[in-house]
Amino acid sequence: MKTIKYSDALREAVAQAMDADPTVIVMGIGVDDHKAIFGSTKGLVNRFGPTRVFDTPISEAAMTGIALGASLGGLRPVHIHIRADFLYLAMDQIFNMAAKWRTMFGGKMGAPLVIRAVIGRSWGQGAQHSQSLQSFFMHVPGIRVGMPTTAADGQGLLLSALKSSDPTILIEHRFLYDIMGEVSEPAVPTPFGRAIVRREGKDLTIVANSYMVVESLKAAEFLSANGIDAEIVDPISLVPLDQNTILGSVRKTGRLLVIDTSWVTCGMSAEIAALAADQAFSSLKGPVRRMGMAPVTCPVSKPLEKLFYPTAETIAAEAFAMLGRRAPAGAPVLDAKFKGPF
Amino acid sequence: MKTIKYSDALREAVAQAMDADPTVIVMGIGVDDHKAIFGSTKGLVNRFGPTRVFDTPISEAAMTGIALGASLGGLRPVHIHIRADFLYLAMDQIFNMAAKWRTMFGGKMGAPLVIRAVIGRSWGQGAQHSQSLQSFFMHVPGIRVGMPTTAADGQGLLLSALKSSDPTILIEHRFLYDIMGEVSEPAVPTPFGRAIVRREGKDLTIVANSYMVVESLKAAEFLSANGIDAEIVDPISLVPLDQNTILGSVRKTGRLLVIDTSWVTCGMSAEIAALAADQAFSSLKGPVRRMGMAPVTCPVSKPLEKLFYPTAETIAAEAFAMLGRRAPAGAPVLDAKFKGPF
Amino acid sequence: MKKKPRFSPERDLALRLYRTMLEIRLAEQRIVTIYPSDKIQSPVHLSIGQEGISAGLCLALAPGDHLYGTYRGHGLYLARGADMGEMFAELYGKDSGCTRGKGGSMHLVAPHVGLMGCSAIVGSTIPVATGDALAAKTLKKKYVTAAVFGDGAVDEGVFFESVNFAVLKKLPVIYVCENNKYAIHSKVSDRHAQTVVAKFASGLGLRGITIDGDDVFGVYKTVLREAAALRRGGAPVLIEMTTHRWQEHVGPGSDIEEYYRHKGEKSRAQRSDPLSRAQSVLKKKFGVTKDDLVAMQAEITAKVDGAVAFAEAAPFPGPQRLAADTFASA
Amino acid sequence: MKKKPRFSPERDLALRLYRTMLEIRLAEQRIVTIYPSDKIQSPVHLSIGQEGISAGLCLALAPGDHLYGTYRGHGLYLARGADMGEMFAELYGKDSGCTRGKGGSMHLVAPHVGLMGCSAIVGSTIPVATGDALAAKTLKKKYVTAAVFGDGAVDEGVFFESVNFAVLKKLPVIYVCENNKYAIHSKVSDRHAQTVVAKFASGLGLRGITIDGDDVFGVYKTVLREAAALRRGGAPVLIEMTTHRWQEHVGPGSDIEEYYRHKGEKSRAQRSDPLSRAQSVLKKKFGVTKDDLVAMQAEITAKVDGAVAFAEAAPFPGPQRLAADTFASA
Ligand SMILES: Cc1ncc(C[n+]2csc(CCOP(=O)(O)OP(=O)(O)O)c2C)c(N)n1
Ligand SMILES: Cc1ncc(C[n+]2csc(CCOP(=O)(O)OP(=O)(O)O)c2C)c(N)n1
Ligand SMILES: [Mg+2]
Ligand SMILES: [Mg+2]
Repeated sequence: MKTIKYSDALREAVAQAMDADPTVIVMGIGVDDHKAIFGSTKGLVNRFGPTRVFDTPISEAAMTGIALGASLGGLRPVHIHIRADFLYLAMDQIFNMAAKWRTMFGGKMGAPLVIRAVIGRSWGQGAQHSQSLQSFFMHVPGIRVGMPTTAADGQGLLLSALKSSDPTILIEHRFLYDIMGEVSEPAVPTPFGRAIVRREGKDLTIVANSYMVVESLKAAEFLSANGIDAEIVDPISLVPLDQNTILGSVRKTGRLLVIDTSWVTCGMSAEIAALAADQAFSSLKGPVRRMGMAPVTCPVSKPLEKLFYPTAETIAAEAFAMLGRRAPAGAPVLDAKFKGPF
Repeated sequence: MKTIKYSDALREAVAQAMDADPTVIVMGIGVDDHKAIFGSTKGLVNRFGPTRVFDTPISEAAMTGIALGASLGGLRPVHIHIRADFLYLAMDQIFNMAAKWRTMFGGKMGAPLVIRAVIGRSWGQGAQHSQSLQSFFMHVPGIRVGMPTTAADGQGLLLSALKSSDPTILIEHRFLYDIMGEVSEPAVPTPFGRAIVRREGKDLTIVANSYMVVESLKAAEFLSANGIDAEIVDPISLVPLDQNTILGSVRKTGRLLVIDTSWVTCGMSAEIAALAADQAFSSLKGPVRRMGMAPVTCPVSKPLEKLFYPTAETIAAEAFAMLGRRAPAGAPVLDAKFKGPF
Repeated sequence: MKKKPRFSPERDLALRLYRTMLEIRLAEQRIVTIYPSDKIQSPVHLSIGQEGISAGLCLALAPGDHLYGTYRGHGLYLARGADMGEMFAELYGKDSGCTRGKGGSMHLVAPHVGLMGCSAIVGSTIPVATGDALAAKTLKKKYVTAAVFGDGAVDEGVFFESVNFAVLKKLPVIYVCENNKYAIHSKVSDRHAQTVVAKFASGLGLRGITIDGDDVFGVYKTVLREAAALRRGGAPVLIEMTTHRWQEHVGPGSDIEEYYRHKGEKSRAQRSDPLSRAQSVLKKKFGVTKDDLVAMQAEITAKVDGAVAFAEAAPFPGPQRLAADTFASA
Repeated sequence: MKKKPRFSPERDLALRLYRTMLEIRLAEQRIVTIYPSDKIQSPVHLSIGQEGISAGLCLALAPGDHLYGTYRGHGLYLARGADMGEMFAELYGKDSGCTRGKGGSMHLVAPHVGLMGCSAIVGSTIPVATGDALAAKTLKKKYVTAAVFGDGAVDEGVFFESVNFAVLKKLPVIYVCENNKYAIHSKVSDRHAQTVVAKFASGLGLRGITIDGDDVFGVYKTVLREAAALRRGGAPVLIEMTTHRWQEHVGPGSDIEEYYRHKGEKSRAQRSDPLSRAQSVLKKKFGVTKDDLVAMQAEITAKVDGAVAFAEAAPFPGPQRLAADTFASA
């Protein structure tokens, strides 16, 4: 075991996979430059050469199809996008093609491409550099979807994706990149489809993903100090989704709050709330609540942006309300200390 | 009042708008040919000329941006796609641009473009010609979303969209095109944000959209003949969503079944189920249930396709189960009589 | 014209090219016959009139080469020698179909003979084929990949994005544009001011040539030459092959005299019929007799009969097939 | 060189072009100064070194013409004469900003002076500008629309799709490619085998020309001529304007000596500085004195001071602004 940054964990995982499997390649805008996708591809081009690690033209649609075709031809491409918002350009290749390749050809072929995309936030990212599209990838069948929260998740899910025979997308969060976490040496694959209980508790279940887990854990400390014991479940794998762990927790606590990095409407939070309202109905003691980005386009101005995202404070407040209590003063504020210029 | 086909209602509405407003134009692949998008644009090019009604190159991404730009320059484009699946190509322009234009420029401009897209089904449409992406459009704020079920809805929502100052998408269903319905003369706009109660009932609420309303009404007849009185709510407007009408119905019946033309996960059905689990929690007498396309890529083979979609029969069966009853024999089968070649 | 000996390799090749076209023609004509029965519940995009391209291309490519096609894919599928019975079974939605009833007519596939997939989204396989060529180059494999698409596909941005990447990386990919003059009912000139498809991407450095796609021998020779050049490390190329679509865009009928067609198209198409033209060559150059041709036709008709019988007899997929093949391990 | 009279229209124009460039330069240098204070919490993409294009283009276009830009948009915004205070306020995230703090540095807008919008998605405004030109043509309005984008934007498929449509419909649109030689850290030659951007879409019939974007007078003249041609019903055109990016891609620093840069770029960029070059012309051709220039600099510095003061004093948007401006009626 050792403790490293999230970005380093991603880098080490792919390097380990590249060492073991000569078919693994890394492609995407900027993967080979000195910024190296916030360090997550640092040094790879020197170590594995420009045939296996290369920058691409700014052609997200074709490059996704090219990654797909490369996967059919025997490569295992990791295609990286520094912002998830750019995936809108690649949706046809992702959904009409990669996600359907195995099924529409009757199981004759799999398309083992891996997409990594980073959610942006703050420092003026605004309308077009702040979106997290996991619900799209959950809606349309055919792609494994992971949202690694810790260094270990990042390493494990990426390794797992690189051993899969089908397309996988990993959605990462910019705010997680510098967070330290324990990882095993050498890295081992984390199976998709297993949620992680980040904190055990009995009074309510908070299902949160990605950076929202960090905020939720902070909220849970405050709740705990005030006599509320929150259980925090982090799906990390959205497709397949570990329904059992989520439902088990809800059946235990009877209360569910779902928190997503994206919008609420038709989001991951809707899915998990609906799941509970169906499969854990008889255990529910109160309304299922959801939190996510405000239902508007992401603003740049700091005071507006603060209102736009759930925070430890608003999460705690919601939890208190769900338990019929008034939120006491003194809620923690997580200072992400994130600075630009990008 | 008169009774006309859904496709004719769409055509008459746009013709009426074009008569009244010289800035309305119709564009899209095949809008000016003899097939005329299943008749819904028939005769328009003769009547309004090729400057206002024109075929486009097969360039969905740019043509969407062009429609957006045209709307900023003072036109009101209706951009038509014969299959909703092609919208994946246009997602960047729809979500990063059109949906955000007003907000990210601080309200300085609106982008009154209208997109019409048709959901395909059956006769071998299969993987890439059968998708209905309403949940994407619900997830990302900034676009009005309508799913007209009847001729009157089609006419009314289209007219309403053509008077709006913001982008609108109408998602239509191929199976509805030949269904006759009453419309007013001249056509009048239907406001967005008002659900329609298609059938009143007291035992359970079925929220269904588009062609699923047709199946649900058929199911309701059978349920009714067996002593179950279903209320059927058709949102027709998904953004904004008429939460009050839906919640009012759920509060009355205590039971909710949501049926969508698309997949269940993170779909419209997830959103409405989650809404009820939050806002109508105390009225719920049992688990909220959802139905939609099976969680797989759409198959072509008829016997598989029959299992893929909810039908009057499976809807009725679900309703019986929700009320703790066994489904009796004799469930109706809706024969859509849909024939190709396309 | 000098008569060639009866068993020369040229003669054999010419006969194989012709036979391949005839197989496509007869199979598709059978689809037309069957269609009114509603046994084929699938949108069919026929290649009647365009067989020269599929035959010339598929025979010129090596066995290990890869191809990607469109919803108009019967020709490629048959010309690569994939099983005709499995094609008809697929059209019938049967479990014995080449995609076990999942894909239908628009998604034929036969990876064992290099047909890696066909897609119903215009232009969508162009980048995929390009990526396959990237894999070949990266893994130092010798195969060449052909992306086959229509004159409508060059409207899509991915065409330009893909060829730019292919030219940049010098990938072993042949872009084959079947220019049948229409995208559904829309002429090339309705969608482009400059109408020579072969030139569209010249600004990106893509070499383009235009050939007569209804001359199966010319198609064969050109593809052979270009594929060999690619195998020697040459640059990617776009081959525009002009042809004629006799039928309506989708469905079994013919609409060659519809209002939207070019004037005089029917007679031009007939004169350009790749089968008739090849027949004359067979007769004049290789001494193939009418009897030979009648025998061949009978043979293929029997093959089509067999394929249809196979499809008719084949079982539909069982309900457990619905959830199958979403993920490898599921 | 013959001295021009002090008040000739040419001299006046030259001074206006220079002043516009200097405004951009000084405003952006002020951004560099302010940045470490973290008052500007926004990714800033500076145009220092590229001012010749914004100034020449924006002054050559008529008041009613439309423009669309990118995240690198300060130059266009200021050159069109939009309010500098509202720009700084926007960078500060203030309610008095040109988008009231919604868009930030990457989404400047000023429709009253024709700047219809700037977008942070590469290539994304190219079709939008094209559509605006379609509206102009359809509604028989006289304005011309300019799409301004970088050498990276021509990688995107929408570029080709858009120009194809513009050429087909003969739309009054000018495509302006600011070729600063890099897309972030990637050279044009890293992304294209053929590197003359002006030729990229020639196969679609798009006329392309390449000019020196650091020569503000040349930019002005070329745009004036091309816009006039379009107003007379001419065909769309792509003008590639070569220039130099002095700063890092995003942020306040300079990285002109980083490893990824072309060799000798710093000195070439300095020699090509559009302001120095214009200064020589002003001095030699129009008799502008050092004192004149000092006065101008002082004047503009005061304007920047005022703009920053305005931004500092402006209020942040109140919480009710979060939900505002999603829909017109909401
Ligand atoms: C992205 C996309 N847009 C539109 C369509 C509808 N469509 C199906 S075939 C076709 C025409 C394609 O023409 P072409 O590429 O010339 O091929 P052909 O049918 O002539 O073989 C169109 C527009 C589609 N399938 N995919
Ligand atoms: C669709 C998309 N892909 C990637 C990015 C990330 N990105 C931001 S700017 C940029 C480079 C653009 O270069 P260029 O067009 O030359 O403009 P410049 O920044 O040089 O002015 C890239 C790749 C983006 N914003 N949008
Ligand atoms: Mg064609
Ligand atoms: Mg650049």
